[in-house]
Amino acid sequence: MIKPTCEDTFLLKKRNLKNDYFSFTFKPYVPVKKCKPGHFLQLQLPNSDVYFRRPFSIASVDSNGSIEIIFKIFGEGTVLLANLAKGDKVNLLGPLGVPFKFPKKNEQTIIIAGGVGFPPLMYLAVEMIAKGHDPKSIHFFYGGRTTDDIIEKTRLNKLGVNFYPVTEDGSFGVKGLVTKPVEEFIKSSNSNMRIFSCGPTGMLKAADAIGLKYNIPGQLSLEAPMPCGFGICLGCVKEKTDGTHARVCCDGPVFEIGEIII
Amino acid sequence: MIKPTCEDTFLLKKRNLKNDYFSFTFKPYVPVKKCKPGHFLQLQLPNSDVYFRRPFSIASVDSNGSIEIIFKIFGEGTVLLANLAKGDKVNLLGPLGVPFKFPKKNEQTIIIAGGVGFPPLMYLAVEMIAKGHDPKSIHFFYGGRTTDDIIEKTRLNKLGVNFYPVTEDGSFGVKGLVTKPVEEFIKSSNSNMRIFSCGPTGMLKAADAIGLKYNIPGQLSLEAPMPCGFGICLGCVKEKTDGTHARVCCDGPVFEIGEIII
Amino acid sequence: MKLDLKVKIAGVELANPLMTASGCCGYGEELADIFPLSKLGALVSKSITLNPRLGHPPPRTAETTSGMLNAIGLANVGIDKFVTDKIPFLKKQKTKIIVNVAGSKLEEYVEVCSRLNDIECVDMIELNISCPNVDEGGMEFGADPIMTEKSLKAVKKVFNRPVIAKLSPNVTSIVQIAKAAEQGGADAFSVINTLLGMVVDAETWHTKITNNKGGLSGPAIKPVALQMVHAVYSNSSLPIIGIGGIRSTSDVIEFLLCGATAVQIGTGLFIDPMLIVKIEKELKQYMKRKKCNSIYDLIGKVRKY
Amino acid sequence: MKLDLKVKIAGVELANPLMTASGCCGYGEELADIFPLSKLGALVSKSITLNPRLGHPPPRTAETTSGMLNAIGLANVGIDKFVTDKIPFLKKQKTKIIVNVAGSKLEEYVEVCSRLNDIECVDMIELNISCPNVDEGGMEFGADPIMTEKSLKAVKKVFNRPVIAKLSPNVTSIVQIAKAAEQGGADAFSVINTLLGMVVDAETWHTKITNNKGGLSGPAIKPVALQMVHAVYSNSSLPIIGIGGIRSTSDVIEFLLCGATAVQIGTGLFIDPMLIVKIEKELKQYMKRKKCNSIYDLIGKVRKY
Ligand SMILES: Cc1cc2nc3c(=O)[nH]c(=O)nc-3n(C[C@H](O)[C@H](O)[C@H](O)COP(=O)(O)OP(=O)(O)OC[C@H]3O[C@@H](n4cnc5c(N)ncnc54)[C@H](O)[C@@H]3O)c2cc1C
Ligand SMILES: Cc1cc2nc3c(=O)[nH]c(=O)nc-3n(C[C@H](O)[C@H](O)[C@H](O)COP(=O)(O)OP(=O)(O)OC[C@H]3O[C@@H](n4cnc5c(N)ncnc54)[C@H](O)[C@@H]3O)c2cc1C
Ligand SMILES: Cc1cc2nc3c(=O)[nH]c(=O)nc-3n(C[C@H](O)[C@H](O)[C@H](O)COP(=O)(O)O)c2cc1C
Ligand SMILES: Cc1cc2nc3c(=O)[nH]c(=O)nc-3n(C[C@H](O)[C@H](O)[C@H](O)COP(=O)(O)O)c2cc1C
Ligand code: FES
Ligand code: FES
Repeated sequence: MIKPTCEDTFLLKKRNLKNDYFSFTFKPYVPVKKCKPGHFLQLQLPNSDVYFRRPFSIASVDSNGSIEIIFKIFGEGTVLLANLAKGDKVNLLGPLGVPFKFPKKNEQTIIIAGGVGFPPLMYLAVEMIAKGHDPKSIHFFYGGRTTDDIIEKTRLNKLGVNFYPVTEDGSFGVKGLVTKPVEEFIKSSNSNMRIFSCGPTGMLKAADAIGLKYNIPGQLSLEAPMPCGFGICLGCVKEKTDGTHARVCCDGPVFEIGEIII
Repeated sequence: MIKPTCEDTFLLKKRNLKNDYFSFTFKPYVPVKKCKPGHFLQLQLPNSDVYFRRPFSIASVDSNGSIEIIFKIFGEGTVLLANLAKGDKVNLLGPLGVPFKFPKKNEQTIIIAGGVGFPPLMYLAVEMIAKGHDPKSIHFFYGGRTTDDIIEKTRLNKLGVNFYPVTEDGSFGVKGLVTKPVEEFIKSSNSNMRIFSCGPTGMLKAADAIGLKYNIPGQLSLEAPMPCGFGICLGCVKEKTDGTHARVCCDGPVFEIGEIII
Repeated sequence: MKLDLKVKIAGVELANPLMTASGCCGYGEELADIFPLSKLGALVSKSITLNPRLGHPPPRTAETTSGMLNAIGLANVGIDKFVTDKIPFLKKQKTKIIVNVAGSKLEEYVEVCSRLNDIECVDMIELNISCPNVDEGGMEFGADPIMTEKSLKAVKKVFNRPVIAKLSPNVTSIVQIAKAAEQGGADAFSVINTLLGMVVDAETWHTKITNNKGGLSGPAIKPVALQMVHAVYSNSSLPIIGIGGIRSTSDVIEFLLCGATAVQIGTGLFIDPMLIVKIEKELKQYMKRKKCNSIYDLIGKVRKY
Repeated sequence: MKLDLKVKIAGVELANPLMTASGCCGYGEELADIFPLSKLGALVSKSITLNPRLGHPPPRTAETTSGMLNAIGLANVGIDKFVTDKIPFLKKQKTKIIVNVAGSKLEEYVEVCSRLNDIECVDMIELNISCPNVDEGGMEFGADPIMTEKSLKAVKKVFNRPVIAKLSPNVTSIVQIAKAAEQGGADAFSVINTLLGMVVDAETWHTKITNNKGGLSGPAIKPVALQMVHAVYSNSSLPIIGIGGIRSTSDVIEFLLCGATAVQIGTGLFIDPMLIVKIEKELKQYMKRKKCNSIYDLIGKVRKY
């Protein structure tokens, strides 16, 4: 784990992406250079009715010293967050957690994203390409209930990755669950592959199962309620397949396929 | 006591009068017709770190259904209040308390105002004039430490009352405490008089003493921390000169001179 | 079946499970200016003592994080004035009337309760054996199982309608005290009174209330109250009135799930005097949504791991 | 005279009165990534038990109004691994090391403490006789004066440096338990551990943590903690470490005024890991402004009415 920084930043840019989805950019964010895809931040909300900080994955960083998160309104905390105005002060603790391990250049990368699991995976794709990975080696499966759950399409398209939108109601892309096209892709391919997934529990379970079934290595980024976010409270643990506990915040949030009981 | 209303209103107009002094106008305020000078409101702040409502005197009402308060930043609650933006929702409970009893038309009205005691007394002067009192029968003594503590001069001047500013450092009006010019005025006058005062404890004590010394009737508007503001918690009591307790919120905040141990 | 908020406490039927908490609604007059008291399942009066009490000198309340501290000191008009000045108003209200009784000696409790026995409109007595704000009696009674049983027995002899024991949270085992009260003949429990606390001003170095220590109430204490309601519920079959930090409909539901048959709202009324009216409406919506026809479909239904 | 934050607990001198609370800083490693532990008066480890413990299954924390509930269940590496894996790191830190010890049987406490006696860098032991999150032992010890005295006596026999008794707030009289601990040979008190509480989800009807009940901490409990610190201070001359809801410099000052010689910060570190560093700075500014040269100018100096 790298040393996190705890600092006040300001909301520089606020965009309402779609319905309940927002993109917030904060600046100054000093530890920008330490950030890697899979890292997250703990945001302090300006109201102690919401006592804990709230964790959000890093969606992008800019070398000018700003950092972006993308979030969806769930409950009290994200409502308060969405109500912030440009210029408002927010204290950020981060970067936190264990980031993704980049795949090898000769591997096909299968990304399985859903809901608010999208931001860290977009960041992963961006950084892979920056590091010289062929965009066409990245297969970005992005599932949602309806077209409303699929955000930042143009941003993804611009990256030049293979983009496979999947919606349960068929309102955008393939109809159904994301698992089916993923399995089809795997069956049709005979290169080395690596899976990365972040999204709702059901999706993570499926990604985990697929990895184990086809013997494809990979990583999953998990969620848990996080009182502290940096390893001191033991409140975020999940059971591992070996019977011990792992702290999602600092032993994860990124774990190997097969490592955790999801 | 009249029946208070508990309703959501919106911040219609926000003015920073001077340094820490603000004027806020809220609308819609339905019980506008029930309001009288001396009445106050309990404002609910949007943050339960500040658990109690905060009391503010009515500074003016408009028949178009809006209501004004004037406040100064003291602590956490007023900081939060000052941070509200136009359009923000605020829940108001009011009008609360016992208002001022208007003087007779043939009486000279001595108003002794200080600090945030100014708003209800300005409201009193405005309403007296509206009810046909001669502005020149109103003697508005307004004390502060420096000129920074004297707000809304032009508004007062427009009313046509006799305006006697007094500052401790002499930066505006007469130098010294407000008590001296008040006593001088009283000694020089031989009409029937009536005193109204609201301001810091020292000023109220002095006003009370002057009333008793010169046997001039009048009323003082007091302050107390107010958990409820409408009589149910018994948290705001003051000791009366007869040995019993009075609730500032609903037996007051306006009391007769000599009634309360200040 | 029709949706119905009615509950019964010791045979007394309440229109809904929502009561005011003692000391947080005076004798009802001020609240009646804001909403009709018929909206209440029951009104619980300020603690009544034998003689009138001024209470502690001010300041006697202080704000805390998500709560407040009070040491009002049982300020009340005394039983005589209560009967002559307050009962006529209460008699006219279309809600159940619960009179909270306090004292510093057992004889005082007995005297006040026997006077109340003659007042027909008093549906129940709530025995405050748990007030932290008086020097003698009060809390000492409620911290000691023997005194608790004795007080209940004595009061039950002179008051022929239900008696609710209001329990203190400042004890090692609230279950032990509840059992003693039940042994003494209590018909129901009110759980909880305030937690002992202290508030200090870091600038002036002064305690913020004249009594130095006082009772903590408000949302801060809700988890403590829920745990105690659940503990008493798991160990007694008497009905429980849940109290502590309620300021929303979901708070009320949490108390019902933990085993309360009704609830009282105190400090929450200071912040929002219309709270009970609002909750009554939202509670019906919740029950419709959850397909509950009766409050009894919620009582004690918490799902444990 | 020079301004000085030093305090002494049972002869052990601390650079300042600011400690981490047990269970809220692991074994120090993660915090050391954020600020140098030399900023601490002392580091207090997670409760150590004889055998390693996984603790309760997740979820084991829940957010509450201005606080949190936890039933971690004493998850820890056990004394063996603590000595081999954690002590080497702790030994290198320029701060005092307090090891918190828990157990479910008296023999376990004794065994762990006697092992720690051989580890020189362990300056003091804090005896957790007040954890609400284990079924046997733990809280029962701290709720009973006889067991409290016995545990202290037994531990003092095998550990030749100071032993701090960490007291539970879930008792009728914390003073009685403190006196029993003093009788048993305690050198200081930690006041308080968490309040018993419960959190329920009104939507799912489920308790929010697997152990169903847990310990309440955070700003919500500060007034309760202050009152108990003051009560123990008024009845014993042993030094007190004040704990409960600290999240600002003025909170620390309030604990000192009520009689604490030092304080511990728990939940507050989760929200602001830099809190202790911030407080250390602000505390100096405060003392300068108030013309205090020493922390002792503040201890117990609360002004009562
Ligand atoms: C490492 C990590 C990275 C995350 N990244 C993002 C992101 O990039 N964008 C985004 O929108 N969200 C992200 N989340 C989820 C986000 O933290 C939650 O949506 C947020 O905390 C909800 O807060 P709230 O107050 O709005 O909702 P609450 O009222 O707290 O809760 C709403 C619902 O979510 C559950 N919940 C609350 N917190 C968590 C949690 N931490 N994990 C799982 N369930 C929880 C609650 O039990 C409740 O059912 C991330 C979570 C983690 C752990
Ligand atoms: C009937 C009434 C009418 C008022 N009208 C006005 C007005 O028109 N304009 C205005 O600016 N202010 C008015 N006040 C005062 C105003 O209510 C307080 O300034 C405000 O509550 C302070 O809140 P805070 O959270 O900013 O400060 P806090 O942090 O709560 O307190 C700041 C200081 O003020 C003290 N204090 C807090 N509340 C009160 C109180 N209610 N009475 C006395 N001392 C208190 C505190 O002890 C502290 O020393 C009125 C008060 C009352 C009782
Ligand atoms: C200002 C105040 C006065 C109170 N007076 C009494 C009282 O006279 N008798 C009593 O039994 N309880 C009294 N209580 C306790 C409440 O009835 C209730 O048990 C407690 O406040 C917890 O509920 P809450 O969190 O909803 O306020 C008082 C509480 C407050 C805040
Ligand atoms: C997550 C968590 C774990 C805790 N674990 C322990 C523990 O192992 N041993 C112990 O004595 N106290 C433990 N405590 C109690 C704290 O040390 C402290 O007494 C309590 O949290 C009150 O302080 P606070 O309000 O500053 O958190 C724990 C508290 C929390 C929140
Ligand atoms: S959130 Fe505290 S250890 Fe992970
Ligand atoms: S503020 Fe509650 S009675 Fe006056």
